Amino acid sequence: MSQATVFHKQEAILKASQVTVQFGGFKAIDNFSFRIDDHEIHFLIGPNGAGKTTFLDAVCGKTSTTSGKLLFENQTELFKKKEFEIVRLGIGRKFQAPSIFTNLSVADNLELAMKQDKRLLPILKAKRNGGEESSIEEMLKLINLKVARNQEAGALSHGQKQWLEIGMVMMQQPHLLLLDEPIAGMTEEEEEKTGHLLCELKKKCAILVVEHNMDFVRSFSDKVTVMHQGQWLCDGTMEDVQENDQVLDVYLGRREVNA
Amino acid sequence: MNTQIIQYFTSRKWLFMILFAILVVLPSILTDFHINLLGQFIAFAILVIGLDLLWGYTGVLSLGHGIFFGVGAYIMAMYLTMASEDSIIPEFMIWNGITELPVLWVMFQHPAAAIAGAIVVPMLIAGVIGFFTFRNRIKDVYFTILTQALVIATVTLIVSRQDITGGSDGLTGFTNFFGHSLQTPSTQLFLYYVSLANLAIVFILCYKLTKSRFGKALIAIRDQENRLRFSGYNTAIYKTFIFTLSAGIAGLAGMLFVTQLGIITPEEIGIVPSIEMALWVAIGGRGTLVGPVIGAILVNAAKAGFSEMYPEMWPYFLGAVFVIVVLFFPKGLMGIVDHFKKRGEKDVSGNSIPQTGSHS
Amino acid sequence: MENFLTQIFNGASLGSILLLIALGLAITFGLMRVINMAHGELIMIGAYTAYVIQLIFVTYVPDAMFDFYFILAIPGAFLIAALVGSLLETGVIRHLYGRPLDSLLATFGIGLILQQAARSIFGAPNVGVTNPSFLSGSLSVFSLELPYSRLFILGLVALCFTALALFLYKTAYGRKIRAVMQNRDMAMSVGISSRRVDNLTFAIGSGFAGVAGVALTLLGPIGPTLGLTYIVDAFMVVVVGGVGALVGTVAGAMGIGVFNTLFEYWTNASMGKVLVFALIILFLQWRPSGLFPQTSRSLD
Amino acid sequence: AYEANDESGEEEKIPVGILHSLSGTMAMSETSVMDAELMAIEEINEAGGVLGKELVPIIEDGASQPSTFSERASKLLQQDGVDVIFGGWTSASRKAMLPVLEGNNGLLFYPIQYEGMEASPNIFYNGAAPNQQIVPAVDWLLENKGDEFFLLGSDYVFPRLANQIISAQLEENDATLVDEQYTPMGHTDYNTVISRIQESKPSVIFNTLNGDSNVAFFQQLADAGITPDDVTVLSASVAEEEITGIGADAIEGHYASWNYFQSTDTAENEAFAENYQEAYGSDRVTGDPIEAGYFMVHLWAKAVEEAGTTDVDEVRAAADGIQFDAPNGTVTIDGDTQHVHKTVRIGEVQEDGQFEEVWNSGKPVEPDPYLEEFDWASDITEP
Amino acid sequence: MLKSTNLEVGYGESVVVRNGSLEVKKGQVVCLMGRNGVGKSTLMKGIMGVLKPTQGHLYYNGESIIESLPTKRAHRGFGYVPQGREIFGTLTVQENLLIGLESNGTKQKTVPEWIYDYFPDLKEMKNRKGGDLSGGQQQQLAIGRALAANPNLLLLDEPTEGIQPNIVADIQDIIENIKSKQKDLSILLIEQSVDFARRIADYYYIMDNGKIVYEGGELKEKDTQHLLGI
Ligand SMILES: Nc1ncnc2c1ncn2[C@@H]1O[C@H](COP(=O)(O)OP(=O)(O)OP(=O)(O)O)[C@@H](O)[C@H]1O
Ligand SMILES: Nc1ncnc2c1ncn2[C@@H]1O[C@H](COP(=O)(O)OP(=O)(O)OP(=O)(O)O)[C@@H](O)[C@H]1O
Ligand SMILES: NC(N)=O
Ligand SMILES: [Mg+2]
Ligand SMILES: [Mg+2]
Repeated sequence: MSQATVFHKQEAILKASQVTVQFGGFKAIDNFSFRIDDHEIHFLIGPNGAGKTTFLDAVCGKTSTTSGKLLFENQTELFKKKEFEIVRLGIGRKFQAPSIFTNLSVADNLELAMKQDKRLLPILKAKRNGGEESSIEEMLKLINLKVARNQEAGALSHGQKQWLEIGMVMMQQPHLLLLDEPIAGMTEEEEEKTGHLLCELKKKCAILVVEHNMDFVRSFSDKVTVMHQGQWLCDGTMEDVQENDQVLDVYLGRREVNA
Repeated sequence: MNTQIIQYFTSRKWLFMILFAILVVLPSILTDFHINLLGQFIAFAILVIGLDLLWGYTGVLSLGHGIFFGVGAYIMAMYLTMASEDSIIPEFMIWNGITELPVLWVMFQHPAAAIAGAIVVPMLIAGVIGFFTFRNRIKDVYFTILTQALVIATVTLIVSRQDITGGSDGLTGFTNFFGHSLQTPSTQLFLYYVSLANLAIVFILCYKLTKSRFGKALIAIRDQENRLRFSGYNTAIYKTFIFTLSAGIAGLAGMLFVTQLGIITPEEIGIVPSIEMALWVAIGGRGTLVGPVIGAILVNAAKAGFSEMYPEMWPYFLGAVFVIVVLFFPKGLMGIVDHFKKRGEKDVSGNSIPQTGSHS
Repeated sequence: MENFLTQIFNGASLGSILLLIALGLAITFGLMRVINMAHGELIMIGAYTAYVIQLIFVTYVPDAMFDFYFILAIPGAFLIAALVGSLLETGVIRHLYGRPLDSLLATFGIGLILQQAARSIFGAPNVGVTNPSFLSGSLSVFSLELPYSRLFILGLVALCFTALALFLYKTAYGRKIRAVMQNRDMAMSVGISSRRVDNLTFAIGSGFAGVAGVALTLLGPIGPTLGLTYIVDAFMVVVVGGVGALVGTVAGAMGIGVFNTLFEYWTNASMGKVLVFALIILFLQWRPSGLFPQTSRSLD
Repeated sequence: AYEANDESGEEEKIPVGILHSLSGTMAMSETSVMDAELMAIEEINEAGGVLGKELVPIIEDGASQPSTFSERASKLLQQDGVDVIFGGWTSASRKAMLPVLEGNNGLLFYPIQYEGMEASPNIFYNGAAPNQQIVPAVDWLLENKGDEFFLLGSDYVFPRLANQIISAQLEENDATLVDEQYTPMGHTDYNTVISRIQESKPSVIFNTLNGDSNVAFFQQLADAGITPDDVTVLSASVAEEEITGIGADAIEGHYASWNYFQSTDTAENEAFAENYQEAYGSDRVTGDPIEAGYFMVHLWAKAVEEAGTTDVDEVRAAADGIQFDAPNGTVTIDGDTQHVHKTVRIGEVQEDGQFEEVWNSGKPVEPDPYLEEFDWASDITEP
Repeated sequence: MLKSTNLEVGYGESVVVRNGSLEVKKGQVVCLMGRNGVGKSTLMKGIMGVLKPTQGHLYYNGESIIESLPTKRAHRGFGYVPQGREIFGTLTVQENLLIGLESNGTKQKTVPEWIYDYFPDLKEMKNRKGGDLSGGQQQQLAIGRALAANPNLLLLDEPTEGIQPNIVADIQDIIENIKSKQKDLSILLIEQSVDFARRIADYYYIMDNGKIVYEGGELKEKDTQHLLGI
């Protein structure tokens, strides 16, 4: 069970103020403000279509924000930055539907994702060295794909692809990790494993997770923010949040809590 | 045992070496005419290596490589024309009322400048176009069509500025090549081997490139460009680089082609030739490097052979070949090779160690 | 001013021809994602159909009725081209869904074969189709001369487009077509016969190419390589408009038509052509997926 | 296709090359010329061949690509050992074959009217040089139709050079050049050009458009309500075959300049046209390039008979003064330029699609490919 | 109602499922479980016909359907919610539902109100393109599409993936509701959540490594734990 961190002792790693994202006339995110601190597992929850994925998209540069501010590590404005620049700043993203390089081997997937100088010239000259080799091996073990190391990633099952993508994002050694429904399609055992992995990881970075599995949120969250219709609804620990009437109405349902 | 040998010799590297050896000895049994013809096909084979890097590995299909090939050829042809002309400007310019050699021509009067230009100018063009195009995320078929637009614009421009380009007649009639007559068999044999040497060098360099981490990045771009971007790669630069490189290779090929054929016209670099180049890659087998090389040589040889034997029927043959290859051998000729290789592998793993042992 | 109006009419008229040649491609390429390089040859087939129907009329029908050949040629060419398209789909295209670049290759080969077949059947020299007398001459509006043949093409394309748009977007069958083009396996899983839909859709796209062929007989002679002249233009139109967007195709055709005419008027025909293609390249920098992009939220 | 002779038959047969585009965009024009050439070969063979030997045509496809012409020409000369090639159409194809011909010392008999400024020892030019078509046509127009010229051509070498010549000639005659327009090959939308014609109101359009474009141009001109009464169009590349495509009503009353029309009234032509239609179909028409393709084979055969061998150098030497009674009248090879003396004709298109001759030069005109006889042309031919 | 014996299903040359024998009786809810990558989805694709089984038999109401296309199976009352949603992205929400409605081969003009009652979000978004929806909305749409034609056999591949908790609960209700109205509806469900499975399933199959390794009317803790990865 997690310790709720109520007070902001450290600097925020990401601070969003009054972010709005609009598609045509529709505001998928509406004046949303948010902060996440370092070494924190922060869950973003809310009904389908609340704007959670869109918010992650906005942070990592996939969708452009219509207005508002996104300040990373108190110094860098993310607005208008290119995806790869944002990644190089230290933000890693896992997508909702697994996204991997289907024609490369599992190990090669990790090799490309690994933290390294990713500009053209260094990559042209790069050779896999011993250190890199062992960190790939380590990761393979961690994500349980050791036997599949030389297999084409396209032939993995849905769940294995999820793991591979998590592995790839971890290889980037981000300061802020964005995970969109990481445990979808995983067995309970693997959920558990993922959770512990997150706890391990938060020693090194901040983690923002979108998830609908409340057991998981309950077990591993430091803090929870609830979004609804593009707006901030409430935040706090999971215990706080599930007391909130509105959250019960629009999201959790009464039964879930009673059960 | 037998199958192991098959496997070994059907690896990409070995296939190329076998092909190379054949190409080294072939001239001793071919007529002068066929040596020259084969030399031209080797120029095409060089071109498709670059095209395969771009299409087969990176997944970016250019149907505009005729232009880069053409720029290389035209630049070389400018030099060759000047080296062969007695007057200070080419004859066709005189009729077009040009009295002074255009700057474009002055630049490439020196052979070294022409050779460098034939490679660098296509790269510059590709670099600029690629930079903006890839940065603006023009991709897939949009990119492909853009390259076709480039072809049409360039070819129309070349034709309409016949005062400096020779128009639809193109550039031809050059006889002198570094003091030797271009028509003599010995010069042509020399050019054949020069082309072959270039083929080997380009192949080895590109082969190494595909085996490197950069090569994996190219495949990653093809598979899932966005994921690579979100892994911190500026994929636009990578694509620009490979596009530029393949344009340079095309320019080199064009240069070797024009010295051997002795003519370059807009017709050789237009829409249809540009599409045909992609066909050679596909027939050989995308993403295999050696496949396209074989494809370029075989398709052109078949085309020449068919059209000799059945001048009025050969389009049927050629068309049918394209359809059949795509339908029945979707991975091209290399797909057939791999098929045999797989069978070999199965036999091998059946009675010895399994393939997927891990290293640690 | 009057001059400007003339140019605008000329532009719209060129645009209408571009639209007609691209309309079939908007289906086979835009919706079905088949890079059909034989589209030009389907246009050619339509044109030769008009020629054959004309020959039949010359031989068997009284002179006074001659002009009716043209009325018959339009549905005739649609059917013949659709039939060829249907055979093509069954024999080749069907095996290439989801492999657009392979379809490019195979259809290029088919184009070669069809061209040579036309040469074998009709001979290499061009053949002429006599325009029906009711389409010669022009309509004077104020001081503008609007040739009947051009007005006819404008009308024809408006008709074709409207029919197609209604069919695709307002009927259940059109909905099924769009579903199949999105995801064949899933479409089958919701009870749609993907095979039949694919075949019919490709046939319809091919049929429109045939209609374009008939219209082209009003503009020039027809020969085995007729299609080569138009194939790239047709792709440009679809791409500039946005692959998969029918309205985009209209906008693309009209845009290219008007700009081409204006550029040509300001410079000359060759430079006009150079400029319009340069403009297309620049335009794509600004709108990388055409005027009406078919966006989707998925990662790619 | 025809096989090259095997060893044993070599004594009795003479291989000759036929090299035209049988595929691609030029096939539509070139195949008819090839038909005429094959007809001439057959006639010669029926009459006992050349030097008592049968001619065997080896047909190759230039595929509308200059490089293919070059490559196929090499093949014919080097592999098949022919001494002569009948072929080519576009200037680009001729220029592509030229270095090959010179390098291998082969002969080309070229059938099409062209822009001049060329005299290769390895080519015999059987079409009109500019002074045998364009220059007299301009003179005739100035005299009969007016002096405000609009020049329209396809964007390639022949029209551009032809128009330079015309411009110089107009200047010499104090006539006006109101506009000069080029359209890319295969262009079919002439609305803008027609707008320009309507604005500049010329009395004459000198048309050097090629192929398909002519059909589009004339039909659209007619649709725009511009009749021969408003402006006369004289074409340099519209023969009977093109008229079939255009439709006679759209071009009736306009003119063309050639050395031969299907309607040319000679006994030779009567036989030629009849044989041609018998061989290839009654719906086929003849025309200037077709006729040139036909007579040039005969010219070569006569030169070979004269030389007693097919050897290129000896045939070249024997060719000067060789005559043949061609359908267009007597043609004579000029040994210096390797062009032919031929009669110039101007015809008006009739409603049946045939030409009615309105003027001819009376006697064969001597070829002058560099326009040396014309002072006003010196700016074009020399820097 | 549905019975498969020894189905062998795979991708190209690689065989994934080797012994796909299971049965779904009329009116039964059967749950297919197992760890990631054991071949659950692959087997379901074989049953729907999206993948063509290379061996084995498949009977529906006693009739062999192994040769019939998915189209035919849909006409006979199969409703399928695939993993990964696979909604038609360029069609609007309403059009997606209409397609589903017609999947039994009939012609329908309007989406019945009850579907929108189940998923009110979809009503609000009925003119939005399916591809623009959020992940969970798409999943709801995929379920709505499959339910629309009143299928006799529902194939659900992890249907609750990505759906918000209260709607997950609703989906249980929906299934129960439909089952109470349509007694002979059979359901084959793939589910990772043991809780969810227990709540609605009558019978269980567990797969491992491409084979069915357990079947029974209840999930016995110690037999199944390691197979399910709990
Ligand atoms: N390109 C777009 N055009 C129109 N609407 C869009 C677009 N992208 C997203 N939306 C809408 O924005 C809203 C927010 O979507 P988003 O994917 O962020 O939701 P989410 O919170 O991640 O939901 P879920 O939990 O279901 O994944 C949804 O209603 C969706 O339909
Ligand atoms: N498209 C494919 N091509 C080749 N092999 C595949 C493909 N999809 C899946 N596989 C292989 O089939 C096996 C079974 O995959 P499947 O998707 O059926 O698993 P699953 O049991 O549904 O797993 P999950 O719970 O992760 O969805 C996987 O291990 C994978 O290796
Ligand atoms: N020589 C010509 N007419 O091109
Ligand atoms: Mg989401
Ligand atoms: Mg699955």
